[in-house]
Amino acid sequence: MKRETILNAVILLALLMLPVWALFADEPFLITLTTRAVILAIAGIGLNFALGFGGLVSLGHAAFFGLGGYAMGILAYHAQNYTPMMEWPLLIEGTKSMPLIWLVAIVTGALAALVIGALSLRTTGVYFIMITLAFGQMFYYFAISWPAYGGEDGLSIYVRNGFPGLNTMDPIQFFAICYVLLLIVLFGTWRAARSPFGLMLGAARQNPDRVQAVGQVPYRLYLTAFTISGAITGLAGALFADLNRFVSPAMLSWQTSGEIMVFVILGGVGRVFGPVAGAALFILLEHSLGGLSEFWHIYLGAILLGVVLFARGGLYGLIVGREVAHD
Amino acid sequence: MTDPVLDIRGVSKSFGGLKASDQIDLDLRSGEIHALIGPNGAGKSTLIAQIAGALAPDSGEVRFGGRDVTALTTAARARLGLARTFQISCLAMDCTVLQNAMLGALGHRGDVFRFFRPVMRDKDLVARAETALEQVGLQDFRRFRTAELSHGQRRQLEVAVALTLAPKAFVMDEPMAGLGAEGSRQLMTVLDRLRQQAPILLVEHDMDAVFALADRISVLVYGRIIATGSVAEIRNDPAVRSAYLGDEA
Amino acid sequence: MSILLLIEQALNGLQFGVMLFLMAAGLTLIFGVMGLINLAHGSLYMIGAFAAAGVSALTGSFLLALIASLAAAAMAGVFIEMTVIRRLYDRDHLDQVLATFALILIFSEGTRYLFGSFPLFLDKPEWLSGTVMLPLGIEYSLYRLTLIVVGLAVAAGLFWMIARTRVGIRIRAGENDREMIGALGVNISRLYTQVFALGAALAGLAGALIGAIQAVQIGMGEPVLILAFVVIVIGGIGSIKGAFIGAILVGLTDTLGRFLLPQVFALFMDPSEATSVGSSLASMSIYLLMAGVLLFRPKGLFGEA
Amino acid sequence: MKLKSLIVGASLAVLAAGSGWAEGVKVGMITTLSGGGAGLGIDVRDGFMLAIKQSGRSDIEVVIEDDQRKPDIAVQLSDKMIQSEKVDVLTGIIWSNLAMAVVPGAVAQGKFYLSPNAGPSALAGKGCNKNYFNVAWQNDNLHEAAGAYATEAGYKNAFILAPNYPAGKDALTGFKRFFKGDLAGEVYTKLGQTDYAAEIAQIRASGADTVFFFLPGGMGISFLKQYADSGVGLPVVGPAFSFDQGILQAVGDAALGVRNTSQWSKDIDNAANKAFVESFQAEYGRLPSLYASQGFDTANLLISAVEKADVSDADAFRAALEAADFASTRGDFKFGPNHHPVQDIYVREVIKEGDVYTNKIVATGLEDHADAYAGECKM
Repeated sequence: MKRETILNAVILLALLMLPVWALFADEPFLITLTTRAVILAIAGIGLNFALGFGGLVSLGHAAFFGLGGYAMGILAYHAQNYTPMMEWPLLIEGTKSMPLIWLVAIVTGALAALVIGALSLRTTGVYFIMITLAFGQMFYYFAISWPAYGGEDGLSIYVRNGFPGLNTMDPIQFFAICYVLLLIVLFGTWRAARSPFGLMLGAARQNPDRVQAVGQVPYRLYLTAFTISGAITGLAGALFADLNRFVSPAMLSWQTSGEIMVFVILGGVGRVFGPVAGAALFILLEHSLGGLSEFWHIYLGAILLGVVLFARGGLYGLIVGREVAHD
Repeated sequence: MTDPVLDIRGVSKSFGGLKASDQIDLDLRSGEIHALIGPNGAGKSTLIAQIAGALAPDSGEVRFGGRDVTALTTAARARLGLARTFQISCLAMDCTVLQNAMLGALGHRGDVFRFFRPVMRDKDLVARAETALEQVGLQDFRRFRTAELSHGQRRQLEVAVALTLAPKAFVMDEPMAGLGAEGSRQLMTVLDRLRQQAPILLVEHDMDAVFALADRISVLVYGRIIATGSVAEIRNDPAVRSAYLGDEA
Repeated sequence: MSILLLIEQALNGLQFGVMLFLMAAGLTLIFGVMGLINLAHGSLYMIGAFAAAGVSALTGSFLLALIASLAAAAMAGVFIEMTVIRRLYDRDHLDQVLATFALILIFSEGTRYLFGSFPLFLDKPEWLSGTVMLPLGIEYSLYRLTLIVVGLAVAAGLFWMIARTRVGIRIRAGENDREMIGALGVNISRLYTQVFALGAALAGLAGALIGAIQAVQIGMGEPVLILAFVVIVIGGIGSIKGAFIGAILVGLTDTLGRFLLPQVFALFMDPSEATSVGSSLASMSIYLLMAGVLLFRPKGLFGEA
Repeated sequence: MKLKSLIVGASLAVLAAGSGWAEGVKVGMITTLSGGGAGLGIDVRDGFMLAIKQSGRSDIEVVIEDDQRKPDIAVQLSDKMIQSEKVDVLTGIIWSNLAMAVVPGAVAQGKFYLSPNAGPSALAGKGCNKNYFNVAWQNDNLHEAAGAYATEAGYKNAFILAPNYPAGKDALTGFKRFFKGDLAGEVYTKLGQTDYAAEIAQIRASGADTVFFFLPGGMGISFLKQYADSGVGLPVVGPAFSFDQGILQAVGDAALGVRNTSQWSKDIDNAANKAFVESFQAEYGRLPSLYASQGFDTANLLISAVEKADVSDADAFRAALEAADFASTRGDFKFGPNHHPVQDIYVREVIKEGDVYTNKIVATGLEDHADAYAGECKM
């Protein structure tokens, strides 16, 4: 318990101090890189809600990530070109306001997860993994071949969306926004993990029969978790698109799903802060290994393999051990 | 005499050609422990599954608290007050003992979909869970991880979880299985007291326990109930002796 | 659209399907016997194709190339089974997915390190080139016809092996009850290695056969892998029969979808627009098929309920 | 092994260039060096670095990074190059979707971008920018030339196919813009598709007299092998991408005789090109590709501008780029008003020289060809 709290604090502090240092050292790229880690951490937290807390191995979370990205892309695209998104039956205009875009991304992610989850949760095990993958692929191919919003070329947004009172093009200010959102999501997730719902969901993961025997329906718990998971991942997608000022079907590809899963595993499945550590570690690896060799994927693969085979529980498992009790 | 709490009428279930349950009639009255015994493969687990709602019978009905629950799910039956313990411990192993007990209390109270208030600070839930743990004698282990409990303690915890559901009837599937003498004795004391709270349908292999606890015994052989009666009646039933106790006597 | 064209397209679908079966059979066997979900199966397909291309360039013999593909993929299979996969049998699916995902990264970049970044050349042999006349006047590629025959022969062989041979009995026993094969005195870990090698060899063979008419390049395995997963999920994981039916279904759906959907849309749309919309839908068709099957049969067509 | 020594060579060149760097220009190259499609990026890089090396200039520093063909990585790298490396000029991107992700942001921040390969229509038309120069082609160009050639060759009824994504649609639109005959069929395939049996059967049944296709990378290899195997035998026309040096060897005999359109070929008869082909082979031990020539030209354009103006004076530097005063491997080379090339596009035929498959020029498809979007560009 103690060590986990310390590690949490260290990671959060490091993520905060690095950009602040970079600001004074005039290394703006380091700020951008940290922002990327923060946003991917939010995506990981989203997946972890389904994967870690609910035991739902989804290989289709790129769908929610990409939908969040497209929610941002499409809204900003229309605002940028002064064309309405829809005129009939009601007039919907694009927007460049971040809070509004986040809301749309969250709702889109949640709705998609609700529908995909409602269908996919009829299956279990490998079937669940594969049907989520299939839904992800459907979105991917749809996005590639749908011409209205750029198809495979994606959508470029020339100026980052706005947040009242801030200059979002300034890396440190955009970082601040993402960091605060990370804190909010972390706090919400941390509370949810300890809530009545979190307790029952955890039981449903470990033993669905037990949950039925106490009069609850696992399916509803899973579906709720999956929906929340989709909402958080959608938010991360919108932020990620805003970071790059660009969205494309690559966000929807199955490799993206795999990578988000890698963050969760590197950090530690089912730990509230696990994905934060995992995403930071991943960015660090990508950055340091990428400079090492053209064939750096080999090293990444080897490290990942090592973690899965020998360091179960990821970074958190390694440092904190298997202590779980949290009351 | 009052209506039985649990009433199984003409329940049949076949798998392929095998009749696992054949026109079974069985009831459970308030205040009693009704033991269900039978050799391996007699169809006890199949019957329990149909009572709890995990399996649907081919024909017949299950009535609980005066209402037909045959079409209801396991969860719905549990909410009506039918508490089940499992043959193989069915607990959230990574949770603490207290949390497992709270699961029952929470499931019974029903307000699961709350996401913000820490459950461990819910005084009402903690109190209900602790009461149940005390009843089975696990109060000193509340902070232990369930996986750390001994086999017998897990059995006790199963019973405690069932208790938190404030049940109208218990269905217990071999609660003594794999317990040592000491464990069995402890659990028997618990069950003995429990029947005042709600009647128990007890499936059990341990004959000493059955004869010590049961008010009535039904004997299931090849999917059929061949006899129902008091301990003395069953001991002396010739059909039971030949079919079941025969190999022991 | 003529009926002959439709028949030819159905043949194309069948050919695509039987090749998918070679991939899917290994996947489903490995899952059925060991309970392992292997994302790196596509890499074994790639290894088969690269080995074939390499040997074909050296010797000029297509048959030797095929043998090399079988051998290389089987050896790679045995190697990863003994070093990595073996540790994953008693893990959950999540660990298996990640570890084999890591293997993909290693294999893909490793192959690129060895063979360079450019696609390799592999061609069908002279004696399988050209076309043949089928009844009804359908002119059809001899090589594709050969693929259909080889694919069906391998499928038949596999069914025979599982139904009749000693190894087959052990495999079936392994699917039903792992403890039982231990009790039968079978060396389980050797059986597992054998099954894995068999699956790998089939994938390698598919890679070589397909490589002769496709691009032999890094990353060629992943699209096929995803299709093969769709196949075994539709068929019911662990069922060879399911894999066969699933493969044919997917092959036909994909091929006929690509062919027919644009024409259906052309009935009420501008042709250029119809091609675009039709082919968009066609690219999603097999995933729709899979989602549809799972909604009605959550364990696939031949999965155990 | 071969690759490895090559990388060392490239980085040595970088070091050599970096050591004497005073007031020169810093170039950020973002290109695809790993995963599928790495061959194209490696060619562009090698061509580019060859030109830098030959120039002997020590005031051009090149930073090379691998985008893994992922748009988000490309954006991240461009942020890094601009914010951290403080480069003046960006270049290197192979794919249109990556260019669309990087270019608008980079030029908005006042950086120059020289495109060695991708030329999406959005950047040629409404989205053109004074700091964006395309040294290769606008995406439609080669397809337009293919259309013009098909018309000239007397084909009346063409079957056309491309993947179902924006570049594929642009390709078919470009072909149709210059093709005067009828269409026997128009098919969009799945991106990354590997089996073309269904499409080939349709071609056979369509009654077409020629086939035009745009299927970049492995898709083209697969299509050509299967097409040759099918015995359909109609003449094929396509853009150079599926017949380039890097992949021709993987297609083999199936490509022989195919006509393809390109703004470059290794047998273009001028001194610059001859020297380029020779020195590239000497340096890297393989024949240069289209992409290598584009990388080489891009670097030479840059060098010509550096010789004339200081990059810190953006207007002067831009004017120097616009002048395009360098010896292009393609012969005449000049920019149109939207900073896209105005150039001849040739028709090549695939031949076999000894054991090596390569191309030779058989005709000129379009002369002094500009793109269709220049009119929409307001700089």
